[in-house]
Amino acid sequence: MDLQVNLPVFSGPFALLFHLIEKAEVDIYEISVAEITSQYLQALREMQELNLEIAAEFLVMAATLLKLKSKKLLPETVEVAETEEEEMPVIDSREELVQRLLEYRYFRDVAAELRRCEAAQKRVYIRSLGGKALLVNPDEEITLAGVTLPALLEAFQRLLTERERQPQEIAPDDLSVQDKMQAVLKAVRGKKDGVDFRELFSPQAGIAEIITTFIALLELIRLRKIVVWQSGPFGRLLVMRKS
Amino acid sequence: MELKPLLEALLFVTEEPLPPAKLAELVGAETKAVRQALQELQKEYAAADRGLQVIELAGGFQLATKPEAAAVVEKLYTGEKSFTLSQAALETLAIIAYRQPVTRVEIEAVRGVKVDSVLETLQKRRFIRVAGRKDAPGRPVLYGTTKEFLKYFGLKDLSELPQLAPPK
Amino acid sequence: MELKPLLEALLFVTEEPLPPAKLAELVGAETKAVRQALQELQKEYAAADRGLQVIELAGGFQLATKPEAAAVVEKLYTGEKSFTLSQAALETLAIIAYRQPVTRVEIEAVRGVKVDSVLETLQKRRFIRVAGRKDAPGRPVLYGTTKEFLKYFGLKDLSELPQLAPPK
Repeated sequence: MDLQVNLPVFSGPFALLFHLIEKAEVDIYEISVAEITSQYLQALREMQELNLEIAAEFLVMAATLLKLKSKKLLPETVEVAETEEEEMPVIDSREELVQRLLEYRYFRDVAAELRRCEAAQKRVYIRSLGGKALLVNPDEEITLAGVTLPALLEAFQRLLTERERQPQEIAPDDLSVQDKMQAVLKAVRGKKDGVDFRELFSPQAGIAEIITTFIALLELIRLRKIVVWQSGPFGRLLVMRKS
Repeated sequence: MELKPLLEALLFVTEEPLPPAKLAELVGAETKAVRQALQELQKEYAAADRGLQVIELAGGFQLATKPEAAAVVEKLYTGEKSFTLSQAALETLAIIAYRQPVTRVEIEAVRGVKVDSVLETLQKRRFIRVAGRKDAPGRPVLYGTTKEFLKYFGLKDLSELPQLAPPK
Repeated sequence: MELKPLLEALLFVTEEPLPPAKLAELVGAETKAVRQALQELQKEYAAADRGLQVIELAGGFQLATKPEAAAVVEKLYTGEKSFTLSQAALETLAIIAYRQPVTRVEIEAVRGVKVDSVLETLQKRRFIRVAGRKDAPGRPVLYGTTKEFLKYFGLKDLSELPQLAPPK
């Protein structure tokens, strides 16, 4: 079903009210509640006939308008049944309706200004490829090729947990990240298929040495000297030289 | 290399607008000198025979094409900027931008409609963020606009929002 | 807009080098005129006070940074890649990262050396920060790692760092 609809799409009941006020060429300050109510109800009826979906808010506004209209007819003391949804603001008088319409108009105008900003900015293009492709000496991205950092850390954590159950030894004084980096590079040298992550940590290694080795690993990854691969989820972690 | 060409290179490669202080840190110069060089660059690029411009956006600077080149650029990237905000989203954004920090109920009071799904969309699009909670019953969430919002509308900062006479 | 600024805009936004024939098609001009304008652009950008250059790559053209700007550009993308931490700094960082929040004396107990100057360097480099004070005699300062630390090692989140059980 392809209906040709002339009614604009209204972003809410106030938008529809505005449309009606503009169509009737009435100043907001001069609106007649009775008049605007009947026009509003008529518009809803037309929307229904066109099988347009009418959001609940449009009906709440209809009820509000009817209430305002009836209030004028009834003695002041008569309470009109409340129909508003609890969080929706209550409009109790014509003056309030006018205030709300003015406020809405303000933001509708602001929105129109923003629309102009949007259109202007759409004509301005920035580069969005992160510069890598256009660097004269493009550097490869730092990668943990094929293995996620959490996986790496998890392996590290497992190792630590195991070792912590073992008796602690005094960390040797000469423990150095630099040395560990050399050691890791030496361990993976010539190993085309890589070395198991766990093999890099000697069985006697204490916590301090494990941490140093791990930091050395991170440094080597950062310096792009090595990559770490994982054969699959929960698979072995393989450390190899970067080709 | 001098300061100005270094800045030019940075404004070229960056994906995000770079604030003068960040630029100063990157090139190792005084922020004041950076601001001055930026101004020079801006002036140079403003010449009619240049197709690019130095734009100030969300508190930072970056290189961008001039609007006059849009048609040609769009030929290269057809439909790249097809995304346009709905009227409902725009009205909601307008309220948040001018009234921030503002609660959902306060927004709904102005628009006269529920805005749950619009807020969700705007948050997903990173135009708005939760800016805290209101010190009121139920401690409702307060919304504010983001850098992404400024960037999308080409604004330097919130003071650049279109100024209209406020409702009385 | 004239031919040259249009080409400049295209060379700026393109992801791939653009051949003169393609450029001619995009701007609606003769390939010969495009070639000539490209040469002019190339000459203009070659000036010493420019940070960009028009490069010819695989039969196409595009804008790129000059090699002299590489160091600064790399800084932007990798957070001071050329900077390498000293061994002492790395070891101290490792202890802080896995034992945080931790006092200077506790760090020194593990490393067996004074760490005053290392801590100062790490703080200046914004890898560590004062994370509070220990509820102990003298209320010594407690150190913790920062976002900068995570970035340097390419870690996504502080919460991703496994916490160590305290030594027995």
